[in-house]
Amino acid sequence: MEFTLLPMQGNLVVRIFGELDQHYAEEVRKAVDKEWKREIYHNLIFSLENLEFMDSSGIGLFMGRYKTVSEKGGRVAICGPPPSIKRVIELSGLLKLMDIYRDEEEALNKLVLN
Amino acid sequence: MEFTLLPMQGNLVVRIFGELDQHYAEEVRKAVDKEWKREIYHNLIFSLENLEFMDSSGIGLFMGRYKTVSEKGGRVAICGPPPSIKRVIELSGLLKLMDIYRDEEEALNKLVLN
Amino acid sequence: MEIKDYMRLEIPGFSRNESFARATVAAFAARLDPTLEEMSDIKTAVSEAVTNAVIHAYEDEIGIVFIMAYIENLTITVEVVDQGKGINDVNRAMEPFYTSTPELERSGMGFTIMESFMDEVEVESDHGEGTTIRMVKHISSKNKQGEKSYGAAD
Amino acid sequence: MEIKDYMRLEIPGFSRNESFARATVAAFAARLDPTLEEMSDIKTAVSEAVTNAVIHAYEDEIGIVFIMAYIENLTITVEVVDQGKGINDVNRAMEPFYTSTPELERSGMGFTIMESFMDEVEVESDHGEGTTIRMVKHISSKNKQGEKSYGAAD
Ligand SMILES: Nc1ncnc2c1ncn2[C@@H]1O[C@H](COP(=O)(O)OP(=O)(O)O)[C@@H](O)[C@H]1O
Ligand SMILES: Nc1ncnc2c1ncn2[C@@H]1O[C@H](COP(=O)(O)OP(=O)(O)O)[C@@H](O)[C@H]1O
Repeated sequence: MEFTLLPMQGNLVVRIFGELDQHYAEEVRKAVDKEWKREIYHNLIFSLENLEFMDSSGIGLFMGRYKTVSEKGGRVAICGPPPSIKRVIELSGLLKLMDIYRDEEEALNKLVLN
Repeated sequence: MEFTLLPMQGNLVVRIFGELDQHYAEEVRKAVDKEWKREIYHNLIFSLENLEFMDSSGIGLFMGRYKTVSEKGGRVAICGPPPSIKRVIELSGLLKLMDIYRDEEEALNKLVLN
Repeated sequence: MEIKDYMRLEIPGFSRNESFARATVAAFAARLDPTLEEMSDIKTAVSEAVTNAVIHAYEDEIGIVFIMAYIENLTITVEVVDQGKGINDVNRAMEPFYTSTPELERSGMGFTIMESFMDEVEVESDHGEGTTIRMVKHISSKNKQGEKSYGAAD
Repeated sequence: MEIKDYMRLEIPGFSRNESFARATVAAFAARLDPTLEEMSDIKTAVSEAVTNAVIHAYEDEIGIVFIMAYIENLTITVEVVDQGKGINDVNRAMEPFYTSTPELERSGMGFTIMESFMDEVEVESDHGEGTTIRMVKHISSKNKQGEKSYGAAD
């Protein structure tokens, strides 16, 4: 697992690569929370186009960030999950809390419009 | 593991792909021996450019075919082994019995010249 | 006596072994030539069960996790066994969104994922004696070519 | 008590399990971030030892093969254990080119490869009680980046 944090149009984009499980979710959580605390971002976008595996630890990660971000009036979006990961997300009811987009571009456009 | 048998300029070329161990060496042996029995080939060439793994079962396979082929005055050549497989071949002393070439083209040219 | 095709893996419950465990079961399952979707179902379910053993069964200590898999015809059965604290109320534990450790950011979806992605899930648990999760998955038979595809596993 | 990083795998000695066994040890060894060459040395040595258990220890029946691996610092130790017929004369067995089964087209190079590709090889064998092969490999320390590279293993 690897990940990168990118500021994009005032939002924080988190690109995650490889396999996301409980062991690695912790790493991502710490880094995202630290960056988010700078209070310079509007929304948070998880970009999963290069994620190859994810179990429910990813759900916990997204839900946990949803709490912090929505407290400040921001939104959380997910983009580009491959089919197997999309099924985990759908099952979890996460889509009641956040939107899912095809790719980063769509996510950035739609978040601005809303 | 997969393999293909190709007649080339009167020689039999055996291209082996993937991982060659004791489980699969047996399969290759049967197919090569059956084809060789047609008595229409001069030499036998093992083409290992796409082989990813080989243990001493490969050595046994090459040595066994050396016996059958040299009885009829033919030669056995090996071409294109990746570095890790080349080390197994060198260790086995096989190069006293057969030559090693960069690729199929070189093997075919040199075998014809000799 | 015919010997079944099986594997049994024992590992200490370090969280970095979660990926090793699911990769090993996947490499074993590869001989059934499952579709990409079936394979990812198995990996995800195994990851949930092994993660539960690592974080719930043993909490702060490192205990041993056993993973057994066996194949009969086109069916793979996977058992994940721990000797940890056990589950008091299995029915409640299996409810969607129930988690005893929200502070670890667990979503409570582990069992729900196992049940959705596998064809059968059974839980046996004794307080203080550990937990056994047994999961069964039937692999579709399209595309079978005997042993051929197994080589592609590694 | 500190728990070592280890794995223990049990499989029936079907020849198709040779590739599964070496792939599993390779996936475990990946956390040491070995070079490609070191990785292929380990895979080849494990393949030799497991193949010997499959074809020599149990001959025509299917016996059980145990594969244990553990890591200490940058050293991996692999043990391959069978409960088969044992080796009468270990010294002779380890000679290059010695094989008891030329009819199976064995080259007699198995032990020679294990000894060349690993840093230490020990053989314990009792007639009728089985054989244990213990192999040690030290991994070079260049290129270490902590845990990072482990994710690339699967
Ligand atoms: N192997 C186990 N040992 C002890 N308790 C467990 C085990 N597996 C699950 N549990 C309990 O069942 C609950 C629900 O599990 P699960 O659905 O996987 O969700 P989560 O892991 O997100 O909490 C856990 O929070 C835990 O209390
Ligand atoms: N696990 C084992 N159980 C019984 N005999 C063994 C075992 N491993 C090796 N041997 C004996 O040692 C000999 C040499 O082994 P090896 O060097 O691997 O060559 P090969 O496998 O090609 O015969 C074998 O032919 C066999 O007689």
